[in-house]
Amino acid sequence: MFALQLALSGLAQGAIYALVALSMCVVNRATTVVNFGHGDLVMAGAFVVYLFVVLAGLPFVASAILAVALLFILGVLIELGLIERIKAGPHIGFALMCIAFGYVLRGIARAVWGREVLPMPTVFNLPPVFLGELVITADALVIFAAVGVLLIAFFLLFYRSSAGRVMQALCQSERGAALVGINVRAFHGVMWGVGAALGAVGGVLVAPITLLHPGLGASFLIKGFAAMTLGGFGSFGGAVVGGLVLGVAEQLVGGYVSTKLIDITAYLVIILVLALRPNGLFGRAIAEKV
Amino acid sequence: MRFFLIPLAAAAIPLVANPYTQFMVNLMLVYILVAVGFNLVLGNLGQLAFANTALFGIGAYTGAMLMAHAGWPFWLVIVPAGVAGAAAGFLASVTALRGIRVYYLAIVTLAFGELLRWSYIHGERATGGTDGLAVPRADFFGLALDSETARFYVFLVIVTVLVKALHNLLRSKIGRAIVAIRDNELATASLAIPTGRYIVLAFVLSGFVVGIAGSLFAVLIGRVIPESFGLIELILHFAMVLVGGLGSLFGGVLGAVALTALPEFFRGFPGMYEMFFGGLLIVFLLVQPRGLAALAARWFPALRERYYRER
Amino acid sequence: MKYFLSLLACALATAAVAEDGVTANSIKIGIMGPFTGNASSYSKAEIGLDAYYKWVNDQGGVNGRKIETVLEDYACDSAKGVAAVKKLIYQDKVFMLHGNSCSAVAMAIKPVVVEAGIPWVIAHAANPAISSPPTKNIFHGVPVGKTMGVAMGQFVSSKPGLSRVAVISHTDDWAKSYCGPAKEYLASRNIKPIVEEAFERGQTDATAQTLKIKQANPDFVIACLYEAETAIFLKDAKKFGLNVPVMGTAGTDLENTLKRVGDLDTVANYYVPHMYADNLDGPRLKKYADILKKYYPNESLTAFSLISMGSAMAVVEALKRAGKEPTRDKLITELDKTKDFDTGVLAGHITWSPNDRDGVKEVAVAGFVKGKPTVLKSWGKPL
Amino acid sequence: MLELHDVSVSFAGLQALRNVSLSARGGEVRALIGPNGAGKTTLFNAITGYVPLSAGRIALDGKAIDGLSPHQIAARGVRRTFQNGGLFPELTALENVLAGLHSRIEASFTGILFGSRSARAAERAALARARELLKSLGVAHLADQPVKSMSGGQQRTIEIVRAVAAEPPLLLLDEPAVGLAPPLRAQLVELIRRLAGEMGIAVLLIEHAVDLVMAAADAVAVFNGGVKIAEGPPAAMRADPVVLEAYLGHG
Repeated sequence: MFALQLALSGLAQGAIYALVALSMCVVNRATTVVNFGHGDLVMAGAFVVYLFVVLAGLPFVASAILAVALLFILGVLIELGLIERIKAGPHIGFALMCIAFGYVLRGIARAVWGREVLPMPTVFNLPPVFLGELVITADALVIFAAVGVLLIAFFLLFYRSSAGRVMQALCQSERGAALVGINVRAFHGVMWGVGAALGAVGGVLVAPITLLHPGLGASFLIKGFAAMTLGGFGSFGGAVVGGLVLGVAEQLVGGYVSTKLIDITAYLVIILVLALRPNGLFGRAIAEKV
Repeated sequence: MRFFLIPLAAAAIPLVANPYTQFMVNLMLVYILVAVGFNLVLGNLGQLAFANTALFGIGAYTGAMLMAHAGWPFWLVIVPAGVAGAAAGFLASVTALRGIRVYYLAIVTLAFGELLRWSYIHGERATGGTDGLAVPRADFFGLALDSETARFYVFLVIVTVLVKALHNLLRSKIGRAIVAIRDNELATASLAIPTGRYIVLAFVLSGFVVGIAGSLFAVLIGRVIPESFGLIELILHFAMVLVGGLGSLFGGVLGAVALTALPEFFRGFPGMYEMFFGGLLIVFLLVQPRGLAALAARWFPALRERYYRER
Repeated sequence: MKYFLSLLACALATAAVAEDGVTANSIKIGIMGPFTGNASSYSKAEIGLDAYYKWVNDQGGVNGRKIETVLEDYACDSAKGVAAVKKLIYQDKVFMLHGNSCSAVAMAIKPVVVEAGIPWVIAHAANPAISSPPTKNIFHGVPVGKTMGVAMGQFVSSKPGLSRVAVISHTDDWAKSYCGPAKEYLASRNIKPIVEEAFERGQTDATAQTLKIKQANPDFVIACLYEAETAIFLKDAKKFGLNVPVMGTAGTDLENTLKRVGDLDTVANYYVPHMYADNLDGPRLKKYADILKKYYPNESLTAFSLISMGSAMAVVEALKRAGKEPTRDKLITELDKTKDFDTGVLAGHITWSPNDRDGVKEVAVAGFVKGKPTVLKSWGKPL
Repeated sequence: MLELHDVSVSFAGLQALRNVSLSARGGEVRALIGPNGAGKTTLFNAITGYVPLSAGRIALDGKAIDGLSPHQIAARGVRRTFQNGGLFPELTALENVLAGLHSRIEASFTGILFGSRSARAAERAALARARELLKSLGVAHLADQPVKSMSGGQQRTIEIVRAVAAEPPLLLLDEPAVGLAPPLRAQLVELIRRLAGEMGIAVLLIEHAVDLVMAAADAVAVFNGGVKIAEGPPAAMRADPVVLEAYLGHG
């Protein structure tokens, strides 16, 4: 019972990690860039939703949609205005650029809110649900539902629609795609937008249950990395499973070993995976496909 | 010998500085080591390693713990601090050698640094936990380092020696091998250069220099606390190297001096620090990716980075 | 240029009065706080402090002199902290220091201030080691963590039949300054925590912690957590049927916690140490909240906001007593004459002497009684 | 001096080279020709240790070198150029050539760090040698230019200078004439002949241009589909029906 309850709570956490990891994966697969500023996009999503809910007084769902749309635009702008312009330089440049814009976002959040710690009013004030002896909060249910719907929509779009097939082709070979007349720049912009928007959903979902502060993104970046690494870098399905596994692992480590270790589970996962299975849990399956 | 003119000129600083400006100058000296050490891996070797704050922290904690717990004098802990940093650098290089993918090194070293910080927080008995560890009054071969001026001269000598050694190194077969690996690792091996060995060497040397910087930092601040070695510090290190000039020793010095001093001017504006550093990085990446050093070399060709020496 | 100007200003100042930082019509006080960075929410204490000094000036100042505050930010970073305090002492040449929120940084700063010999009243940082053993020039103006922890421990142990205590805590400096002394106090009464769980800042789920605490079956839980995490823990406790009283810290506000948790039922059993003489929005504190509002209209009021005003009053009193020609030595002597000083803000009175610089030794505890936040003397006994 | 016995290389089940035997001798230029994908560059990569063999043996002066890593093989006196350019773009021509002299510079680590007299002397000697090489091959004026700012032909030349700097007994040139204007091609032929003739280097040359092969090579090995299909003097190869078939069949 203890283990099951831990696993259940872990899955709810993991769902958010999965979303963040997936959103980082989208950017990575499409543009080969690993976005070290992604945590700050998650933070930005949370802050924007706060703005709309608390300051503009909009309902949560409407605010969430607006926030995600804004972050999509921000993602496109970052790609076209910053990343695309340093294409010619070394790869280190991309990483530094991502860190830089993330830092600017953090600075903006800090300049606007400064010393204030921002509590969001509770959004889903519903009683917890009991499944036998297991308990699950309404917050967790909402997260499950939102992430589930998004994941299904994403995978359908990417693997089943014709637009998705074009995207897949582009991920395989940019040069080929350019020859066939596809606008690679626009594609990169859109994928950055999608990545930022998905990341923002993560921020939107945690906003009601955590305290908002400008440094919020850092831990999501690490969890996203850990989930991605676990799932084999660049694999969408792997990122999702990796996120869920990480969420459950954190709770189990906390429950059975020490709660002090919860915060570093992600780091341990990264180091262990790279030491033992550098291609992630599903590395082999992916290698065979190529 | 022209090299030594700069530290010689700097030796006059205490005549015009008050203890505050002197402290800032001492901090600059520490960051010069941080930046030139980091630059060796990031700029010269071209490896995206995020371990620099970890190396810095290991050096600081090693120095502080040896002084506080084992009662060693300052002059005796400098080398162990460097060795501890070098050992951490070695660990990072092992990952770099395995680095099948460009970003793995970055992620692993990031995780490594945060794990270390966690261990500083939880290894209370040795590290003092979040409260940090007080560094006993340092003395350098009997000379008490209790004034900023005394610290300045000791730091100046250490920094001069290390930077000069790196300067020699970069203008030798070793420096060329390291840069060659960055430019084309496969071709480097075709010239009978053992690339793996030089990758390890660059990481180890970088760790050594940054580890020593850590021990100087510990003595300068008088206390080591885990918060000093987090991600914000890492971004400062990145900014120093990039703004100064990736792969340029002189650039590292320039970046360290500029970015230790600049933030002093906009203290107290919330968010300004982050926006300034983020904005600075963006501007340099877009407009001047080779940093201040390249700008300076345009005006003074003598400052261009060379990987050989005439004399 | 700036440097030479300050030299010039200094030369002029020295011409007028002997002591640094005092001119014919001003006294310079350096206020260092973490105004930026991840811990900037602590700096609300220094903002409140600055507001109070501004208000003092509008009431006519001290002995005909206006208080000139110099705010220095150190972002809760040790290097910046040392730089800031050196700048205040040697470049701005302030008369005294009043400030500091981060304990670890305060410990780094301490040797610098001791060496300079300049009076320093600690505005907010709670580590008792800053002010004790006493040094010539350092005064603690808020209850130290130990006082707070002892109050927490006393309250917890005043619950009849108490034997099993569980602890859930962040692993940072701030949390330790509360939980550490509370545990020490309980240990002195032979009560050892049956289980200690870590719950880090930013985590959004406390399932593992709550379940483990519940399995240990405690009578009381001590929670050294920030507001958001406190709310998460209280919600999880209710969810998993952990129905025991919870002792929190002064960093959480009862009303805010109620707002975050959403229903009274979940917080009905939550208690916090209370440093103030009244509820934050109570009538006795209204005057001070209004002072803050007047000089910082956009600043929201939190549990940190008014905490340093008490020591500011003590400083103003001592400065008045130090007379027309204040020197640092005179000020230190006068500060040491502060006895049982009722600030009207803090629950405890301030008493300093050369042998004891831990100025505030009493803290109350507050909890919900019949749905209203109420200050309590001990378990079940309102003040 | 270089002997390949039945060398095979395969990538993920695909055979790139099958049972190739080949040799190279000092003072001789041997050209490898064949259509794209015939396995010529793979053969170079196999000799220099960049790809593992799936079967066969490679020996240099009678000692096996297969299984060694690229830098170890290079240390035994094998140098190569790369089809897509193997220079260090950020470095100058002089620094590139100095990198080629790496193993010739006898200086200890501490000597280098502290700038000892002997370390400086070793570096100085290498510098003089690099300058002399650049001069003797007619590119002294490029010495201080960063390689990335040079034309394709200049880069090819610098890469050859760098490859021969340490006087290797065996040199592998991978399409050195790509992108060269006709007068430069003539110079290149002359250079290759000098390397073999004057310095006694064994040269393996991958080249598509028939005229260049005819002018430079002493012998020609023809590859197709990972197999060596013919070998002999240039003139004979030109007339060989098997060779013509391989080329025309693809042409």
